[in-house]
Formats: sequence, C-alpha cells, structure tokens
Amino acid sequence: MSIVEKIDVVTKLSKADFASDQEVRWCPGCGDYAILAGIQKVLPELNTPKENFVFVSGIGCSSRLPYYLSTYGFHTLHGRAPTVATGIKLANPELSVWVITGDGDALSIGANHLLHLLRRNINVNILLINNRIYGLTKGQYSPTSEQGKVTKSSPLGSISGPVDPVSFALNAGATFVARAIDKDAKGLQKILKQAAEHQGASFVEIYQNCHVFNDGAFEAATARDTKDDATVQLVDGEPLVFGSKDKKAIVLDGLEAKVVSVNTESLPDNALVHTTGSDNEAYDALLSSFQHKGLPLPVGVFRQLRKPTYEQGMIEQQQSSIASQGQGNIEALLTGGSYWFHE
Amino acid sequence: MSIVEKIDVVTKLSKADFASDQEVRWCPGCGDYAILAGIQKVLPELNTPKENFVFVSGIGCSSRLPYYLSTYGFHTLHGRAPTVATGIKLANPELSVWVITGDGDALSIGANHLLHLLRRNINVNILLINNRIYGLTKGQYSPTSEQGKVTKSSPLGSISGPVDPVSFALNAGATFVARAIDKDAKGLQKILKQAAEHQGASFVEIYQNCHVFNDGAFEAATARDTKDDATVQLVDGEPLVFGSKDKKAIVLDGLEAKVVSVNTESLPDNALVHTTGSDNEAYDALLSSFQHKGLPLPVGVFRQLRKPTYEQGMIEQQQSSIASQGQGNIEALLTGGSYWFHE
Amino acid sequence: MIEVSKAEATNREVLEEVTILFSGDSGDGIQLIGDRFAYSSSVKGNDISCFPDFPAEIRAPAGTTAGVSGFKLCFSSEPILTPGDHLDAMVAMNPAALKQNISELSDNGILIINSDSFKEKDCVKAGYQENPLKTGELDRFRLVEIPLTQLTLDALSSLNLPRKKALLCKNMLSLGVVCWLYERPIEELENWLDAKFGKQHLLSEANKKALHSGYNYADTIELFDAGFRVPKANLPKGRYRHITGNEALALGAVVASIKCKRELFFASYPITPSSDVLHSLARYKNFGVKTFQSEDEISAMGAVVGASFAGNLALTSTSGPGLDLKQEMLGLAVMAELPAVVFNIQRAGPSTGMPTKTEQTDLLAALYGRHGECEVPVLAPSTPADCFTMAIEAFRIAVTYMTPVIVLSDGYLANSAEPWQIPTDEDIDGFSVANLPAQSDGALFQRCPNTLARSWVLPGQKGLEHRLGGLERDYDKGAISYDPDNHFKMVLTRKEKIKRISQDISPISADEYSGADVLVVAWGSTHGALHTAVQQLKSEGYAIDHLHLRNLNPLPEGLGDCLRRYRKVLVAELNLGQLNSVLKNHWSIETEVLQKVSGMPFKIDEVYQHCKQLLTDNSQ
Amino acid sequence: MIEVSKAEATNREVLEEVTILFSGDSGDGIQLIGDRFAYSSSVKGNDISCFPDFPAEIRAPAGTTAGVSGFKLCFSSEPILTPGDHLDAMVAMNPAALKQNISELSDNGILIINSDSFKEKDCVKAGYQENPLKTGELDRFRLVEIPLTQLTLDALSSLNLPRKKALLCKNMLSLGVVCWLYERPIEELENWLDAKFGKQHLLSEANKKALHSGYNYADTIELFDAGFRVPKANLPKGRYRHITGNEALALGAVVASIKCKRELFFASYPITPSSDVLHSLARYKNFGVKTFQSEDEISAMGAVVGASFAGNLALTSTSGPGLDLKQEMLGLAVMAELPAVVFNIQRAGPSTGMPTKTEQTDLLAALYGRHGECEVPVLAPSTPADCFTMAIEAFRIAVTYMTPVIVLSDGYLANSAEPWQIPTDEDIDGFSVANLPAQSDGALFQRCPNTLARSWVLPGQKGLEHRLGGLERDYDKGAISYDPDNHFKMVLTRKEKIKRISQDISPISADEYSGADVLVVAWGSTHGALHTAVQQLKSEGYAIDHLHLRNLNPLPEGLGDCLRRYRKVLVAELNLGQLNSVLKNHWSIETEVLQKVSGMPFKIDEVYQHCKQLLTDNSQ
Ligand SMILES: Cc1ncc(C[n+]2csc(CCOP(=O)(O)OP(=O)(O)O)c2C)c(N)n1
Ligand SMILES: Cc1ncc(C[n+]2csc(CCOP(=O)(O)OP(=O)(O)O)c2C)c(N)n1
Ligand code: SF4
Ligand code: SF4
Ligand SMILES: [Mg+2]
Ligand SMILES: [Mg+2]
Repeated sequence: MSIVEKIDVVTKLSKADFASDQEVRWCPGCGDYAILAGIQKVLPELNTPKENFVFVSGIGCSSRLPYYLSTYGFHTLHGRAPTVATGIKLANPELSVWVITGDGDALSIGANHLLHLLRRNINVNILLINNRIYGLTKGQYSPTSEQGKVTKSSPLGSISGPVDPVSFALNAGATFVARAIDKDAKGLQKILKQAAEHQGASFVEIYQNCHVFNDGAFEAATARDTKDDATVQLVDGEPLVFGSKDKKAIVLDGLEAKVVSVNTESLPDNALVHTTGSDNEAYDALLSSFQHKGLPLPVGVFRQLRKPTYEQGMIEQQQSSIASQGQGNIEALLTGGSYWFHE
Repeated sequence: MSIVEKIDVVTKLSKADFASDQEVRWCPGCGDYAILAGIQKVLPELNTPKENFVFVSGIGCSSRLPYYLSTYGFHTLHGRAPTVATGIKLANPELSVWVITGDGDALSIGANHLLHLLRRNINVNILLINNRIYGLTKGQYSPTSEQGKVTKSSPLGSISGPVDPVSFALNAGATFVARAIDKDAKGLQKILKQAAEHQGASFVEIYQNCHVFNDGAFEAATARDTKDDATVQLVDGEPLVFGSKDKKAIVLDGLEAKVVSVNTESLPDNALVHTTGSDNEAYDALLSSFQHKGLPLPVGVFRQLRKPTYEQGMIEQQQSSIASQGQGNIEALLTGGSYWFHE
Repeated sequence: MIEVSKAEATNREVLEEVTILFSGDSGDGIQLIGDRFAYSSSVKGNDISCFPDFPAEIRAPAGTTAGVSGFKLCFSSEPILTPGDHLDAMVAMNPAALKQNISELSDNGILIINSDSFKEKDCVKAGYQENPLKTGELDRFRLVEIPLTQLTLDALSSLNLPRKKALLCKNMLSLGVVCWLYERPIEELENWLDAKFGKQHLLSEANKKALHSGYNYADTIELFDAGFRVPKANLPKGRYRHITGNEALALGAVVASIKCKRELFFASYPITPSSDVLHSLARYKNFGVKTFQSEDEISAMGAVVGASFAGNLALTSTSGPGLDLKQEMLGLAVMAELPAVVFNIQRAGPSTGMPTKTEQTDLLAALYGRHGECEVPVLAPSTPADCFTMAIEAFRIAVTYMTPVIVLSDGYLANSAEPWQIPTDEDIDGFSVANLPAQSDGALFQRCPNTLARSWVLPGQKGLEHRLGGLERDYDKGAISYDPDNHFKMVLTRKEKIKRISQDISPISADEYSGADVLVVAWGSTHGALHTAVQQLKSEGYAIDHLHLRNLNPLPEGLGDCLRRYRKVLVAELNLGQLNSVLKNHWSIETEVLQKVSGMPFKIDEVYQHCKQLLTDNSQ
Repeated sequence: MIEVSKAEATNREVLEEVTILFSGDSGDGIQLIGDRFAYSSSVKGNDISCFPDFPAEIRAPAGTTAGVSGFKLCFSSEPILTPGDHLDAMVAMNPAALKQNISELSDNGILIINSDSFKEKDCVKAGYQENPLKTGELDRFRLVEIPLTQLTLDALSSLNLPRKKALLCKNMLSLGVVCWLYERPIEELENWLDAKFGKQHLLSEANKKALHSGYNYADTIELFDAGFRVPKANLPKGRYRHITGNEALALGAVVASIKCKRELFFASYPITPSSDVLHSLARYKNFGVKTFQSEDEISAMGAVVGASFAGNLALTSTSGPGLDLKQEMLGLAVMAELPAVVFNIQRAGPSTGMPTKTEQTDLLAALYGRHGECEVPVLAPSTPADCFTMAIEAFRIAVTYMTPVIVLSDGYLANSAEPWQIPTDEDIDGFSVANLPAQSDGALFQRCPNTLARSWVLPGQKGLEHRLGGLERDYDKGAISYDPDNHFKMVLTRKEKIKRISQDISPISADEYSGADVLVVAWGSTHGALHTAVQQLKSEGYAIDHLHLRNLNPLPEGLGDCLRRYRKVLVAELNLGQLNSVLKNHWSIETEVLQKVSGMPFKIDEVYQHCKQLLTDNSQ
C-alpha cells in the first residue's frame, strides 16, 4: 500500500472512528471521560493509520482506557505497561505506541520501568493520569497524594510527602515533558498532539479529577475564578506571565523564582522566558518546583529536546553489523566458531 | 544497662573490632577494600554500641560487604535492600541501619525502592558503590555506564545514556546527599560520619574502581595529576573553588554555571557559594549537572536538610492514637464494633 | 451494645429460614442495606450467612448488568453455614439486577421491584428485548411492584433535598419494606443511622424518613398477603458480633501480637480483595500495630522480612498477582529462617482474572511457587470466624519453627460476614516465643532438637552479631558454604523442620473418620456448602463423611490412613484439582474430583447431587 | 577449520579413555587451558565430555579453597556422555586445588603439582595442617612435582616481561606438559594463540614459549614413565564443533527465527548461569536479532510479551530468582495467549543459594508458580546439544499453540561443552506460523479446531484492531467477561489447549519400553550419568531401562502405560522428587526416588549402586 493511499484513509477518520464497541465504565463525573474524548479527538489528526496505534496500559481506573478506543490495545499488569510498550516498539518501530497509566501504576509499583523507558528515550507517548489517589482499589493514598492525606489506609493522615511526576520525568531524562488538565480540553488536545509528534519518549502528566475518592483535588487549577491566578501557561519563547486581572510575571533572582506585578507593557529584565529546548537542568528544576514554592502551577510543555531514540540506535547497530558481517544465515551461524571434520 | 556504660563500651572499640571472621573475597585491587576499611574506621567513632549496627545489602560484589563487618548484617536480594532496611528501621527505630548497594542493584532493578525510601525520609544510611558496571555477573553495562560502553552484553556499545545517582537522590527528596571516592580515604570517612549522624535518609554515592571489568573508570577524578582540576570539593558556606595551580572559581551566569580563573584573592560577585541547606532544587540541579557539562566533578556533601523522619511520624501517630483511644487490649479490640447478646 | 427491641407483630407465617437477595446498581447502596439487615437479623437472634457480590468497576454504567451489586443473606432459626442456593425473596432495584439474578429465585418467591425503573430504555440497557414486566415471564413469582423512586421523592419532599441526594435514600425505603415483611423493628436501624450521620444531620433525617415510609407503605397498603417470622435460633448463649474473613484475619494478627508480646508490623500494597485487612489494621495504632503501605508487593514482603529480622511479628496481605511478586522474597525468608505471615486472599485468576470473584486456585503457587526446594507451611481457614483462629495459628507456627507461613483465604471468606461469639482474652490460647536467646550463649545457629528451629537473635543484642543472607550457609556455623554435602543436609533440614509441624497440629481422628462409602475432602471457604450437603446426605442415611483440611502443608497426621478407610475419596475444590494433586503426591490413591472454576462458591445442591451420584454408583 | 596435525609418537600406552582435572586459582587461567585441551582432544578425534566448576566469587582470595576453579575433561575412544566419576590424572596449581579435589583421583592416578607453590604458608592458606607433600598422604598416586613457577620465569626470561605478566603463562607451561603426556600436537595450540593475540604480539610469543617449555620439559627429563595415547573414537563422519548448553540455546533461538521467518526479540537481565545466552545473542545482530538488556527480570518478561504482541519471536532467559520475578507476567502471556519462550537455567536454590552450582529444583515452580489455573508447556533438554533442538521445539510449540513455553536447562548443561555434529540448514526441521490471519476475516478470537490456538493478530493489520488484557474474556468475542460459565469454559479451554500438545510430540514407544524390573525415569542434565549407569547394568544382564523425558508438560502419550510395565519405577532427580510428584499426580503408581541436592551432578557410580540395590531387592 502506498503512503498516499494510507494518508487518504487516515484523513477520513473522525473522533467517532476511535470509539470501541465497549461501554465506558467509569463513575459518572470521572475526569477520565474528558481525557478519553481528548485522545479520540487527536488521533484522527495524527496522519497515522488507525491500525498502527497501540495503547498499552497497566491496572487502575485510568488503565481501562484502551478498552474504549478502537485501536490495538493491551491492558497489561499493574506498573508494567512501560515494559510491554518497550517490547512492542522495539519489535515494530513503525507503530505509534502509547502508555496509559495512573499515579499509582506509574509512580508506586512502576516507577522503575518508567524511569528506564524515559532514560532510554524510546519513542512512546506516556500519559500519566494523575488523580492523586488509588481509584480502582477504592481510595488509598498514592505517591502523589499530599502529605497528611486521610484515606482508608491512612486514617491519621499519610506520613510521607509526594513525588512530582513532572520532576520525575525531567530528571529521568525524558525528551518531552508536559502537564495538562482534564478539564482544559483545548490545552490537553494541543499537548497530546505535540507529544505524539515528538520523536523520542514523551511524558504528559494529566490532572484528573476522581469524583468518588478525591473530588476537587485540582480545584484551584481548574475553577473558573482561581485558575488564572493559580496556573501559568508555558509557551515556548514567551515570558512566564499569568494572572486574571493584574498581570504578573515570574522573574529570576539568583537561583530563586519570584512573582512581580507587571502593570505596564514592558517586562522586567530578569523576567523568565520559557524555552522548551534549553537543556538546562537548573531551569527544569526551577520550573518544576514552582508548585511547592507557592508559585503558580506551570501547565504546558516543559521540555522538548531532539535526541536519538533507542530504537534508532538499535536499528543502526543491526545495519552496521550486517554491513560488516553480512546478512546472517544458518550455515554461517552454526559454523561461526571453529570446527573440524571427523573422518 | 545505663547509657554511661554503653558509651564506655563504645569508645573502647577500634577498627579491628569491626572486622568479621570471614575472609574478604574481592579481587585483588578492587576498590571495595578501601570502602570497607573506611567504614570500619568510622563505625567506632559513632558512639553507637556495635550491636546496634545493621548493614543490609542487595546482591553484587559490593553487596558482599556486610559479611566482612562484625556487626549485624543481612545480604538480601538483588535490588531489595531498601525494602528490608525499611522493615528493620520501622520495627526497631533504635538501630543504626545502613544499606550497601551497587549501581546495578540500586539503579537498575532496585531504583523504585530506593526512590521511595528516600522520599519517605527513613533514617537509614545508603552507600551506593558505583563502579559503572555489573561486577558479580562478570561485566555487563550498568545504568551508570557511559553511553557507548562496550561490554559482553553490548559488543557494539550500549545505546542509552546513564543515570546520575546523585541527581536521582536529590530529585527523590533525600535529605542528605553526598559523593565520595574510594581512593580518597579521608574524604570518604568524613562523609560517612556526616551521613551516619544525619537524622533522615542519607545517600552517599561512592566511586569505586572495578579493577577487573571497568578499570580506570574514575581515573581523572583520582589520579594525582588530574584530580585537582577534575573535581571541586563541596564545603558548606565556602565558594566553589578548585584547580591544582591556577585557582578557578565557578560562577553563576543566568541559570548557567561557568568556570573563571581567579588569580587575585577576591572572588567575583557571581561566584557560587556552596550551601548544603539551600533547599533550592535549581541549585541542586545545577550542581549535579556539572559532570555532563564539562565542569569539574563535585565531591562532598550536596545537600543536608532537617525534615521529620518517617519513623517519627509513625511513632507520633501511635502515641496520639493511644492518647485518644487508650492503650488497646484484647477485650477492647474484639468488642470494638457493635455486638449483641444471644440469650 | 444494642438492646434488642421487643416489637411484636401478629398474623405472621413462621418460617424456618429465609434467603433474600438485595440487588441493584453499585451506586444504589445495596451492600449497606444488606449488611445492616444481616446485622438486624442477628440481633433478632437468627443465625445468618451472607454473600456480598460486587462488580469489578468502581461504579460501572448505571443500569447495566456489569454494574449490578448484590448482597445475599440467609437468616435462620437453625444453625446455618451458607446463604443457600435459592432465593425466597429478592429486591431488584432495576431491570439489570433482575436479569442478573432472577434465575436464582424459587418459584412463588417474593420479587420486589422498583417499578419506576422499568421504563423501556431501562430494560434495553439491561439487555432485555422486551419489558419483562409485560412478557409474563415473572408470573411464577409473587411480584411486588413498588414505585420506589416516586415514593422516596414524596417521602422526602418536606426536606428540600436536591433530587439526586433524595434519590440516594431509595435503598432505605426498600429496606423499610423488607423490615415489615420479616418483622424487623426499625428502631435499631434508626439508632444506627443517628450514630452514622449524627443525630441532627439532614441525611440521618432523610434516611429515617425513607425507612419509615417503606415500613408504613408495606403495612398500610397490605402489600403482602402476610408477613413472616423466623424465630430465634438456638445458638450458644453469649456475646456476638458479625465478622468478615478479612476483619477476622486482622483481629487475629493483633491478638497474636498481644499474646506473644511482640509488636505487630504489617506491610501491604492494596489489592482487591485483600485491602480491607490494611484498612482494618491501619485503625489499630493504639494496639502497637505499625502499618506500612509500601510501593509494591515486593517491598511489602521485603519490609516484612526486615521487621522480622528486627524482632517484630511481621505480616503482609495480598491477592494472587501480589503472591507471584512476593515469591522471591518469601524464598529469602525460608533461607534466612525468619518468621513471617502472608495472608493471601485468593481471587479468580489467572493473571488479573476476575478480581472481585472468589476461587481456590493459588494452592499450588503457595506450595511450589518459588525456585529451589523452598517449602513453607500453608494454612486455610474454612469460615470467616476461622480466619481469626488461623491467623493466630499462623503466627504460632511461624515463630515456633522460624519460617514464613502462608494463609490462604479467598474473596468469599474475605467479604462474607457471619455471627461470631466473641471470645474473651482467656478463651484464646496464647503462645510464647521460646527461641529468643537471653544472652550470648554461642548457640546462634544451633537448632532446637524438637522443632529444628534456629534461634531468633535480634539486632541490638550484644555479642550475638551475625550476618544472614540468601546464600547457602554452613549447618553449624552459619557462614556461607558451598560444600555439597552441607547443602544437601541443609535442604533436608529445612524440609524436615516443616514436616515436624505435623506433630504439633491436630491429627485426623480415626474415630471420627472411621470409614464409609465416600469421603469428601476439601479446604477453605467451601466448608459451608460441602458440610451442609454431606449432612443432608447423612441424614438421608448415606454413608458419607466430610473432612475439611485447615493445614495444607504439612498435612495432619493420620490423613493417609483415613483416606484409605473410604471406598471413594472425592476432592472438591474451586480449582482444577490442586489439593487433589497434593494428596496424590503423598499417597498413591485413586480419587474423584469435583471441580468448579467460575468465580462463584459451590452451591449446596450441586455438591449434593454429585455426591449422591457417587454414592449410588458405589452401591451398585 | 583446523587441520589435524599428524604428529606421531612412539612408546605410548594405549588407553580407552582418560579423565583429567585441571585445577588452580580462579586467576590461574584454568578454564582457558581446560577448554582448549578439550578442543584439541576433539580435533584429535576423541569423544569428549567436560564439566567446568568455578567459584561464586569473581576472584576469591588466591590460594584458598573458596577460590579454586576446576575443569574436568574426559576424552575417549568410545562415545561417552559424562566426564566420569574418577580422575585418572589431575593438575593442581596449588595446595588449595589439591585439597579440594584429591579425593576424586584414582589410586595410582597421575598427580601433577606446581612444587613452587607448596610453601608452608601456601599449605596453611589452603587449610592443611602439614605440607601434604611431606605427610605421605599422596603416596598412592603417581606424584609429579614440577617447579612450574620457576620454569615459567626461566622460559620467558629473554622476553623481559614484568614478573607478574610472565607468571600468567604458568598455565600454558602445565598445558605443554599435559600435551606431551597425552600426545597432543602443539602446533594447533600455537595457531590458536596467534589467532587470539595476533601473531606478533608479545603475549602470543610468551604463551607459546611457555607451552613449548612444558612440552620439552616433559619430553627431555622423561617426567613420566610413559606417555599415553587415546585412539580416535568411532563417531559419525562429518563437521563438528564444541557446543555448550547456553550456546546451543542461543543458536537454536536464532535458527527458529530464521526458519519461521520472524525476527527474534530477546530481552534479558544478567544472572548466573544464564548470562552467556545474552552474550551470545548480542553478537548476532546481523541475523536480525534484537537484544535488550532490561532493568530487571520483570521488564524483560514484559518486553517479551510486548514484542510477541507485535509479532516478533520473543524470548527471555534467566535463572531461579529471575523465574520467580517473571511469573506474574508469564500469567499475563497465558491469559492473552501470546507465544513466548523462557529459558530458565536452573541453579542451586532456594533463594540466592549457590549461584554457580547446578540443580533441578525449579520444575514445580515452572509448572505451578503462578496464581490461578495457569498452565504452560515445560521442556527439558538433556544434553548441551539437545538444548539446540529443544530451543527450536519451544518456539514451535509457542507459536503453534499461542502460549508461553518454559525450557528448563541447568548450570551443568549451560557450561559443559560437548562435540556436536553441525547440522545443515536442510537437516533442521522448520515450522511455520500458521495462525497469522491474512486479512480481516472476522475470526479474531476463533480457535483452530485442532490446536485450540487463537489467531496471532498483529498491530498494524487493518480491520483487526482488538484489545488484549489480563482480565477474563469472552470465549467468542474476546471482550471482558465476568460470566461464571464463560470463565469455567475458558479455564478448561486453556487447559485443553496445553493437553493437545501431547498429540504433537513423540509418544513413548511401547516397543522400546516394553517392561522390565526397573525403569529409571528422569529429565534434564542427568541424562549422561543415568544412561551410562543403566547401560552398564544392562550389559551385566540386568533388566533395567532408562526413560529420559524431554517434555515435562504435557507429558508424552504412552507414558502411563509404560510406567505400569515395570516392576519398579525409580525417579532420579537433582531435587527432592519434583518430577516424581508430577508423575504421581497423573497416575496412582508407587515409585522410588533417587534424590541428590548438593549442587553437583549425579556420579555414574552412585546411580549404578542405587539401581543395583533396587534390582537385587527386586529379584529376592
Ligand atoms: C500486582 C498488583 N498489585 C496491586 C494491584 C491492585 N491495584 C489495581 S489498580 C491499583 C492502583 C490504581 O491506582 P492508579 O494507578 O492511581 O489508578 P487509578 O485507579 O487511580 O486511575 C492497585 C493497587 C494489582 N492489580 N496488581
Ligand atoms: C533477581 C536477580 N536478578 C539478577 C541477579 C544477578 N545479579 C547479581 S549481582 C548483579 C549486578 C551487580 O551489579 P552491581 O549492583 O553494580 O554490583 P557490583 O557487582 O558491580 O558491585 C546481577 C545482575 C540476581 N542475583 N538476582
Ligand atoms: S473511582 Fe475515581 S478514577 Fe475511578 S472511575 Fe470512579 S471517579 Fe474515575
Ligand atoms: S569484579 Fe570488580 S567489583 Fe567485583 S570484586 Fe572484582 S574488582 Fe571488585
Ligand atoms: Mg490514581
Ligand atoms: Mg556495579
């Protein structure tokens, strides 16, 4: 089949073409619905034949998502989706491979696999659906739950502080890192598209409201009256400016970020200008620490770097090996070492 | 036994008292010997009864270390030492618990456990002995091996880049993070002592030469003629100054670190002054990125913060629970819910 | 303690026992009313048995069969062991609930439905082609149609609740109806609602109103031909409470810790259906319990091994997939000879399987799931209350023999409640930790001549410093050893140590099992159904016995002889014959198997029929 | 290809076979010379069998018994299967090597020692109270003391090598001596050294000099009364090479991939003694092989499951502890019905155990180590070369039946080399992947009526998009299903699918196993010792047979009947009776067991004696 034909087929697809025949079974009001819709909206725009998409998930409410997409899918084991996705991508680098995972799935039982997938820069898209709770097992605290969280398993409050998914991914060396929010459909779709188009491991944290066990966890960042003050949109090449009425900018003071009011049109010299391609760990760390420093929550793409993918390296080694040793065959294989004749 | 007696006993101990009756079985020339010696030197100085030390390890050449110490010890499973250490410390917070682990043990199979131990801030001391290779399984590349490393399992060079142990620990939220080198006995001992005395999770990366499978990996940082230019010593409150003949300082330029020569006695204004207590992620990231930015390798304590430990939280919850509900007993336990009489 | 109210009623038909099912959407509060009605029945003096059955989804789409939640309850004036096979009555809140469960309702059974939820679209959602109320397919039942939705809204109209909130009280209205039907005083329920929400709370008010309305509705419009009465059962006198298997395991662990005077350390990673053990134990901090929610199952098991090394009574709980993950670390506990207990709450496998359904398919994995020769004792409680006893027994064996122990419960035991006569402190046998050396006595790796257990030397003890590990060690000195003869000796010693436990548990009594035509051998949660079926057959004069094993490794003494005394041995399990293979491995006997692997417990009747067939074949 | 040199010698005693042990410190290059001497013997036309035995430490302290490395080799003019029990000759580079192995040397055996390393302190280090050269304890051997150290230094003096470097050539000097003793031309070794180091390289020069010196020394000073000659064996004509079990597994996997035209994807995490499979496959990139060194065993298995889903032939390799970790993911492969192969190279357990020692203790874990009813086929090669055949067979079964397959090798097979007649492409049976649907044919979850396999639908195929997972799924449509009857049907279907494989493998031939007094049943690496012992007994007229199983699940057809044809069945295993328990589970037969769990293979003699005892008891 020629590429032209393929594209032809692809462009005809719509959101509805990506809905499977399975009834969606999340609780009413669950943020996962919006995320599913966002994905279904973006997939037809990616110029990829439907049969080339593979959605791989672990276990959790969020990890049920692949059942509701009409693409290839694999609902694997708790925490292990990155390993299965790795196998799929290395077996067939042509496929567009996505990982759907939850905060418990990805950062409790599965953080090691996630770390290594990101470090290897395998070209898969990871969507970490963060509701800061274990949904499917009915409401225990997760590694992203805030310290002191009262749940069935922590009646007096959880003792340890949270892991920040974005910092984790940045530190693991992911070449694309972003944060999106279930309720912000436009922003979510834009990021999903960028993630899909990125060559290399893409990581997107998506805030998701668990209506039943952790309702309102992201209230400040989503409520109409607070969100403009509580968040700052990351736009490549643009300054970090936010605020509903009074515009504010984030400036650099030594190695600290600070908020200043900007009433005129001109920004102070030390205003931070966002760049997704800085490859500067200090900037990444600064940005991802806003949240626990009382600064507004950054939403959007944190980092996008172009680096060779693992599968490229793998294919190159195969090719260079064939170039130097010739394409192997059984005779060459079995007589490869030294042998002798017995007469 | 009164405390006075205990201290009395402790101060009488010497290095030799911490050698077990087992013959040390590393290869001749292995850097582990120096690390063992450093530990044996420091333990008598910690004012802790010998029987209160527990050394827990995973599997690897380095993980054999506890056998050679005459303290309590546990040679557990590959990658799992942090979990066992967690259990020991929570079961008996009085004990001085140490984890001995290798780069493969800690960062390949075991990185998830390490992450969570550090995040929880459990008061154990983790010594990650990094030789950038799998020693015990005879020389495959490890997650800290440099990209392109040629080993038995990567005859054409490894494809993915390394994990930096110090960045990993800083990002996981460890409250004490340091780097030491096997060949620098004094520096190592000083850091071990500080780590032991720190309340909370301490993490020390120790560069170790694997004479057999990765000889000379840390040559630049250890050789007499290069080490002063290749490393910078981290001293709390002191500027980052280094260099064998010409003294050089590290200065901050925006969010980048740069090296400048300092010939006079006074330092430039923007010279970085090290502080272990900054609690500034950007600074931590800057410092831990020196290595792959061509800046000198920082050696010493990166971070030391005072935060409540997990076990303190656990004990406080127990106490508050006893305060509010009374010390439990069997009668109270079994009749805790509602019950009735059948007559 | 709640006083039993003495509400009287007249004109009631007396029944020996009733099995009723409450069913509806998982958002309908079915488990809540089921649970509470069970409690009321107990308080009234009935024996009860129940079986909650819920969907895998938190809240599957309303109105679909996938989302149906059920609570089956049998209350009786005779001692009972299972909720029974057939329903005498059923409450179906919607067509999906009806569809899912109607096959279990006996002819002429009472069928209470919410007529407001039988619209066309409701029926379609549930997968009905036609409205079942109209097809006549329900004619063989005593159909009672109640406009529950409307009645609820009407009842609460004065409270000005939002419609959605008000509708949540539907379940209480239906409970009120059922209370009238079976003569349950509603005062006790009112007290409970007050306690739950706070006396003044609007929700307390609303729920009480709905409850009353239901009760009065049934009374006033003479909804039923007659009410029923199930008299008090003749149970031993004493204090009772309800207990589920998971609660019982948690209580047993805490009691073991108090009895042997060592702190309980519990590490676990949530997984259905074991998570309630974690939830229970997390509330017992004032009993010295430490709970640790770990990052995964490996970590939980690792922490348990560490805590055991440091001298705590160490416990973890999990379910199938988690058991797989714990195996390597269990092997370390075997090698290091450290006491630890694993509660494995079996669920339908393999792989993720059907997480909320019950099964007995982890026996072989518990016995053999680790590389190397790596035996551990395995116990299996047979009722929810027995979980309490076996939890304590597991710790006794663990510390006496210095070994990890696996306790196999399952989803059915975990969630089913039964009335439990509360023991006093004195009723419960304690045990002590005998092998804690008082001081440096050089006997570090010496074994107790009876149990073959090594001593439990704890960090912090002066002069006894030593190193444990997963490498083979020298029999005498404990140092690493690669000596071939030593290894063989250690392998045999570890095996023998487990074998010795069989002398320390109840043997199979030759009197009790003196031989007959058929012996039904089984283990775990199937006890009730099997026992009931066998009793039935015995009462009909058949020569049949039922032997229920609680120790699966080692097996009790006398078992081999016992098996040989029967003409036929039927091994009945909710798997493909796992205990059967264990028995055959020990004794070269021919056996019959009764297998069921459907995520559901045995029905009494299927066991009864199967056994009867065997007995009949036999007598030919 | 190397030409066999035709060096002649006179005055040599002709022997049928010789077993020799090279032993010394792990830094002494023992494995190297052993391996090369084995190769020379093969090239000379002998049959050979060898057993390398090395310590757990990379390089344990020099001079201690913990650090002794040994290479045992038997070369023979008759076909042989094991290196034999007793040594005819032994090279001991130091007292520790002597101490560790001397008990195996036959009386009057040749004992070559390095006299320079028998100083007082060397003897003490090895644990001798007195110098064994002086106590007379070696009098019953033909002791040949050679000052190897000094001779080596002298031989290389002209090269001006640092002393340390020069001393590394000691092994070559000793090899030279042995070459003289057994009439090996040293030209072939010289060529090998040139190839290894480069012709001009100083190390090549030094090693050749040492080799020559040893040879000449033995020749000149008439070190031995006489030299020996072991004539050519009567092996089938053809091309041969040496092959270890691990190499054979790797080659088999690549051949399977070429034959069935699907790329090989291999993911593994290093672990002794399986790592060499990784090292081998990493070198086959030009055969389209992808190797992935994962972060742990779970990840390796996960990647394998993913690669299989995407259509590669997917493989992982591991050892005991790693098998434990793979079990959960294996369960997913069972549930998703995806083909995959696991090579498990067993080592002495439990837990970390004795990593470099061999054992057969993972059979039950392979069969039953997963929660739920979760069967997988299990195969066991019986010789190093058989690893090649069984690797291909494993893939054939995996893709034909859409199931993961476990191949159980062990440390002994993994590292032992045997001569292998190299097959040609045509010699090797291929297999094809029959169940790849060509296009959207709606048969996504339909099963092949013969194999019951579902079709292998690969992402990228248009119109066949579907979702796999670990939840139970509907028999017909593949969607998630919680239906009880469906679950039971699926459990039984998965079981039946595995059972059908038994019709697709060689049955036990009733002619060959027609009955006798004793049948020895076994599996895996014990083949050589058992076969040799049984042949010996047969040749002495005893009625005994040996049945070696290569399919452990499902078992081959005809096995049950076969077992019943013998008066006694002896199950011989390097464990506590794991195959035995499998057999007893299938057939209620009485068996005898021969157990050994010492990290070492069976000796022929211990099998011989045990069987003889049984046969004698029998005839009473
Ligand atoms: C090995 C294993 N351990 C535990 C579980 C139980 N389990 C299922 S989902 C889950 C956590 C889900 O949390 P998260 O990943 O945050 O997903 P959410 O349900 O919140 O979307 C757990 C603990 C499991 N299925 N498998
Ligand atoms: C579960 C498991 N997988 C693999 C191994 C094999 N193994 C032992 S040590 C090791 C790596 C050791 O590397 P590292 O931690 O860097 O320690 P080093 O030997 O270099 O000190 C591996 C892969 C094992 N023992 N257990
Ligand atoms: S429990 Fe929470 S996350 Fe799960 S489906 Fe319900 S609302 Fe969504
Ligand atoms: S292999 Fe390397 S790390 Fe291991 S003992 Fe030898 S030198 Fe040390
Ligand atoms: Mg979550
Ligand atoms: Mg290492």
